[in-house]
Amino acid sequence: MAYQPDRSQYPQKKADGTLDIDLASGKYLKLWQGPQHPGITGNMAIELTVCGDEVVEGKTHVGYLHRGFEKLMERRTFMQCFPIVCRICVPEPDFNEYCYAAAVEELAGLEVPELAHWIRTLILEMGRINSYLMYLGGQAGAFGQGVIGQWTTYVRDLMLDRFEELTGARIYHMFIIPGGVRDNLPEGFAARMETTLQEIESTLGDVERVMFHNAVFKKRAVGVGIIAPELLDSYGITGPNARAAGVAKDVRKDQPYLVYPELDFEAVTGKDSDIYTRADVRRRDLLLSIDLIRQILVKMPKSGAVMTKLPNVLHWKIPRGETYIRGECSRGEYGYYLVTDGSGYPRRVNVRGPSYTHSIALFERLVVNANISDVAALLVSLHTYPPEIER
Amino acid sequence: MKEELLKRMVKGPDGVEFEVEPLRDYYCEAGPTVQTPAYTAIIEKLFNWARSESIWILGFGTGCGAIEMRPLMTPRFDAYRYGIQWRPTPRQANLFVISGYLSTKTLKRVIRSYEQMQSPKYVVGLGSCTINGGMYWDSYNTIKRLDDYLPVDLYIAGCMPRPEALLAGFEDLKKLIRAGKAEGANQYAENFEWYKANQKSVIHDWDMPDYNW
Amino acid sequence: MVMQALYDTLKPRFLLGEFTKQRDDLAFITVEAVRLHALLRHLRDQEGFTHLVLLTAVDWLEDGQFQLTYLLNNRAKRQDVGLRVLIARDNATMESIHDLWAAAATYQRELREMFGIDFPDSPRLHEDFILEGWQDIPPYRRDFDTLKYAQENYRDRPGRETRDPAQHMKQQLYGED
Amino acid sequence: MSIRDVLSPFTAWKNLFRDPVTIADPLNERPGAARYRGFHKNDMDKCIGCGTCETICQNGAIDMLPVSGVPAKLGDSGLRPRIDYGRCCWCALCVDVCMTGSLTMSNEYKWVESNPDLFRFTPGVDKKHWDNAELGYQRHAEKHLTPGERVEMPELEPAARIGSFTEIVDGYSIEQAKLEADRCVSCGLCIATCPAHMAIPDYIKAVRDGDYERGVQLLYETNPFSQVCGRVCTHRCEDSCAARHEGDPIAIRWLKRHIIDQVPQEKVLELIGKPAAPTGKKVAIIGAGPAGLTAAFDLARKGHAVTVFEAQAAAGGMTRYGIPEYRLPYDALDKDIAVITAMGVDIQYNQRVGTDIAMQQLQSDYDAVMLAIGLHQGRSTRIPGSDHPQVRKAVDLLRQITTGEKIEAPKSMVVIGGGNVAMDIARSMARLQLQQHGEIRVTLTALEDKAHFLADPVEIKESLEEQINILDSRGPQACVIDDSGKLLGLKTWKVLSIFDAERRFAPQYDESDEQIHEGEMVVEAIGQMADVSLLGNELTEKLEWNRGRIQIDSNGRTSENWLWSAGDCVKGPDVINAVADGHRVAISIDSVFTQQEAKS
Repeated sequence: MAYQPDRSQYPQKKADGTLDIDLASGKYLKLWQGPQHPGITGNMAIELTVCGDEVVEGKTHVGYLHRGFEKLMERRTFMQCFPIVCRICVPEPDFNEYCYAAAVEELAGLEVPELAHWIRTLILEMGRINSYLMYLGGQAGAFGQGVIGQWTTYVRDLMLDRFEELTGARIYHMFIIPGGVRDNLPEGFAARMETTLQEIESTLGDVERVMFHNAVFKKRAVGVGIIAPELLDSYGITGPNARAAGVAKDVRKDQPYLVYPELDFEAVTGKDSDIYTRADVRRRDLLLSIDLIRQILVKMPKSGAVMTKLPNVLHWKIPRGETYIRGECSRGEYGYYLVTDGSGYPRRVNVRGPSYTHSIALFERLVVNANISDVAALLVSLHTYPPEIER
Repeated sequence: MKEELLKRMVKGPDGVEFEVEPLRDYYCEAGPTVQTPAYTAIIEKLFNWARSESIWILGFGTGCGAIEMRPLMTPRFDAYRYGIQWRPTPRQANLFVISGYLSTKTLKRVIRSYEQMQSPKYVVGLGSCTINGGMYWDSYNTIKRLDDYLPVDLYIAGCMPRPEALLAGFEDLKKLIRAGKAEGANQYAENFEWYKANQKSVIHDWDMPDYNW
Repeated sequence: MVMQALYDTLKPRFLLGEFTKQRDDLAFITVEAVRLHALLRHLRDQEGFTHLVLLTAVDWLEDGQFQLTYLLNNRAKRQDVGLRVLIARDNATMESIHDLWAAAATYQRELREMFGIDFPDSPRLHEDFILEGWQDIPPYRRDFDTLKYAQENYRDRPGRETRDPAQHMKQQLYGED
Repeated sequence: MSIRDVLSPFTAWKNLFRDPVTIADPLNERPGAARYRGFHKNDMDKCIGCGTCETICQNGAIDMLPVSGVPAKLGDSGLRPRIDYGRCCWCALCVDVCMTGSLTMSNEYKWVESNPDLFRFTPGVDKKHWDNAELGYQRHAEKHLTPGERVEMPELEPAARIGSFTEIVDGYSIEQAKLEADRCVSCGLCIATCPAHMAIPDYIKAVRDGDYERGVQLLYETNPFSQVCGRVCTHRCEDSCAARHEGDPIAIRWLKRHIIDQVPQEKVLELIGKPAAPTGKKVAIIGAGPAGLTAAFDLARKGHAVTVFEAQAAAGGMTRYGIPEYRLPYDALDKDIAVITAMGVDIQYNQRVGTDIAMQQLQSDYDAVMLAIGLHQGRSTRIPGSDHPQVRKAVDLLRQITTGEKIEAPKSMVVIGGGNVAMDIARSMARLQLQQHGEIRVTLTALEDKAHFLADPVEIKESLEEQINILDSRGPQACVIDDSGKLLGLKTWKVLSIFDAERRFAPQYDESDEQIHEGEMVVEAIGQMADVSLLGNELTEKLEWNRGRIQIDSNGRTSENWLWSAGDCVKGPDVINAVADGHRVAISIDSVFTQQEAKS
């Protein structure tokens, strides 16, 4: 076949609709990215079939980080599950803690003190900032801009210091416990947080100038990896990926939880739905989180109970029931489906991570006809955390 | 065995057909060998010093703990000043940091990567999971003891260990190397059969050569 | 209330089973397997439940049944509905819904691998998904014992032993009795 | 895209002029935060080895192991947690759940080893450089994971109860009992303290599960006196309860009573089952108190023919004739005894051994004899005037009340003694006073100060509620009698100390602080002794004695191989001890029978 500039004709399809890819023909090449470090946080492999420098088929391979959480939780008591859930998502573990705790509280009929709701919201927004900072570094890195990652990792570490003084740990905070949170804010926390927020804002200014107002970045990211709005429902797309397509899908607004009804904000949206827009939506969402944290620290009650009295957790039984708790994490809708059967152990826990749909079905669709050099950037732009896919 | 690893006929771009047998064609058949000190003590000492001051870590974060390596690569902790840096390929790396739990699926890739590293090479186990299974002690999909499958020079406690603890670990590793006690690669060569048997007992679909050099 | 109204309208048409209100914005409805596809299509196209939140299974080993849960979200009305479908555990098979939501194919792949539920015609259903070279029964089934599997396949580090406080005290303080 | 997009990235160069953010010495400059969950510490003195940390650890990281220098003792298993840092995830649930607050965390986080086995360590025993770290994770001031407060027992108000002998304590409802049982952490520290070593955590679990039939079975495995012990047990188990350290101990006694309250008598009999086939062996037991009847119950279930000789008209011993009805109603006691007689135990009432039937007779008619005669003789203070007829012994008065004899309550009275019997007689007499005279005037004088009272604190609290005038640290000196021979009251001196340096009883008084307590009657409640006259001279001389009590071996056997003894008469007053003793003797007698069978 003569050279065809219109690559979208490749690969051709067989009569039964499957792709006509004959590796022995010499036209196609199998290329693996990953599992180590395909440009995202966590291990995942992409099996690409390329024709020239263009991808004709991509398959996502997951399971490198599978530990079987949903199984392990079935043999742990409700309190014993609390320390392990955060491990499902390393860069933003707190949503696991919140969703799990809220699901348990709902089925057990527990009321959580007001102050705990505020602290939970605070922690979730802090986690969101961390997650976005990590993302920005990764997104820039995928286009060869290493310096952004150097900056954002530094300010993320400042936020980790705040996490450490508040929760007692840097990464796995294990702070949002069924029944409330483990403690109140330490003395002088708000002031130190403000300093950290200012540092992050200042870095974000740099990021905007160096990354977003950057000819190279725009050349690579604008118009690439467009998610058509009509795909949103079919592919279960949520979060910034959906908001960048102009749909203000944000659980914090749509089905508000915790203290979001008392905070003043609008969902951040974009309209072009390409890599650039998604990055920009996340940058602006990060600024929104900074604003939310400031609002929280002003509006929250300064003292009070942080945790409700639990029954003896060693033999805590929860009546039969099922529920679903969702929250808006930095990647989209994070949710826990919890089924109880009246025993002291969960009957079933299912964790819905947004990457589950974004990085498999959606990515496999978007990657077709992409340039090899854009694959990593595309995957990063969907904001993928593999452990939440395979758990 | 994966299709692409089977012996088959392939037609080249020039139309000529030829036989490919990937396991024989692409891999070395010889096993690992024990490297004995080749020079006088003083020169070996110098070598060990040089080795200890150029720790090149393979950029393969196998589990959660990898997230605490990122701060080390950035200005705040700046591990580069300690002679530590991260490399994208096993061929350029001499330290494999197993950053936490290993699912059997990852273990397979880890073994391949480890065997592709050049001697002398070191392994550091990071956190509870590498020592005795950690919080995944009852999981069907993660190994419990890293030293059953790879020779481990050093363990760092934590879940996960902080960047500062990692640095402390690397500093300890340097001492081991300088003392000539970081002999993991030789241990692996000496007990190759034992390691292989352990590896194969948990990797049920072994579809690669025994030694991936 | 709104959910109840929806249930009442749909009940005769789709012969719906039990209705469980969990919250004002979340209810679960039991559906027969054969009516699920039509009901999903109706909910998606007519009722605004356009977002498939998740699809997963619960193993009711004692009853010999799998419960499939299809959770749908109506963003405009801020409502969620979970459809429960009970299918026989032996040779579990369920109609695929990848034609309604493309993302469903991934869920079905996972359910095939982790529970052993078949979804005929679902794309790439039989490719390895999370596990690799798995030889035992699907691990999310209740009759799969993960601790036993771990002990049989992996070795713990030796040197662990423990005593029961009551037994130890008996031995130390009044053992002869 | 514009020229701005080309130039803007160059603003990054401003960082050339910025101070570096690098931490100069990350290995030493970065201590963990004040709340940091670092490596564990354990306060050896506070730790009681209850193993709750091991129970909650979802990683199976904690082992409970003996530690040299920490022996097992009541309330402390002597085990200490060893943590495997090959498992730990530093979630601090062990710290949160720790029953004593001994387990804490430091803010230290650096630990590197070549040998992975070294990561198993016992905090507090294996010395670590972070043992004295001041910072580190602390449990929130309020304890959240196990409830600390006891479910209050509903009981009659003082005004409602003082007029009669109606039982004061109502017993838990099912909901209350479940809540109380829920607090138990099932550590089992209590088992060793209970003389009968009852399966306490298991029967508390039965309450949690609502499985009362299982509960009854567990109770009867170790104790046929559940109605009695569920009400009046000295519950020393509760002193060993792990929950005691940071809250109230579990109400073990009330939960026992709750179980037995929930199961109808017929069901109890059904659960216990029928006794074994007759063995042809005959056992005589002297005294139908808890010790005797426990042994009788055990032996009867094994198929031996048991006859119990009781001097009184009803069974129960001190539990009937010593404990007032408002603490232990007779019908509750009767239920326990009915179960025992249902096993085929024959109780011969009004048969006083030594008077109605001779000891030698028993020896010759039975294969084994057990002496469980209790302590029914009150001790006297032997102070001047204590031989006055209005100076009475508490045990005698209590026995009279039980048998229904008419007692003329004095308008005012003084009780000597600070133990439970003193409280019992004071409160019983107060009720009679109220019934007969319409007002209460009872003074109770004890040698001990308030902090060291021998009586149960609840008894003291309730006595005070019932208007008993309790005076502590008063030593009785004389009963004051006027010239007409009428008893006026009791003279006491203030007690300075009770024991001398060698812990021998040698009270010291402040003679200047003398008081006279008005009373038409003085009741001595300072202890009881056994009436061993039934043994007869010959046997008394043959037997070995120990400080006025019959010498027994650890199985309850006396120096005469056909005679066993148990209960208060050899061990001092305590129901649960008597029950434990009864079991011991039953096992001993049964094993002797088995050996005899084997020989023949």
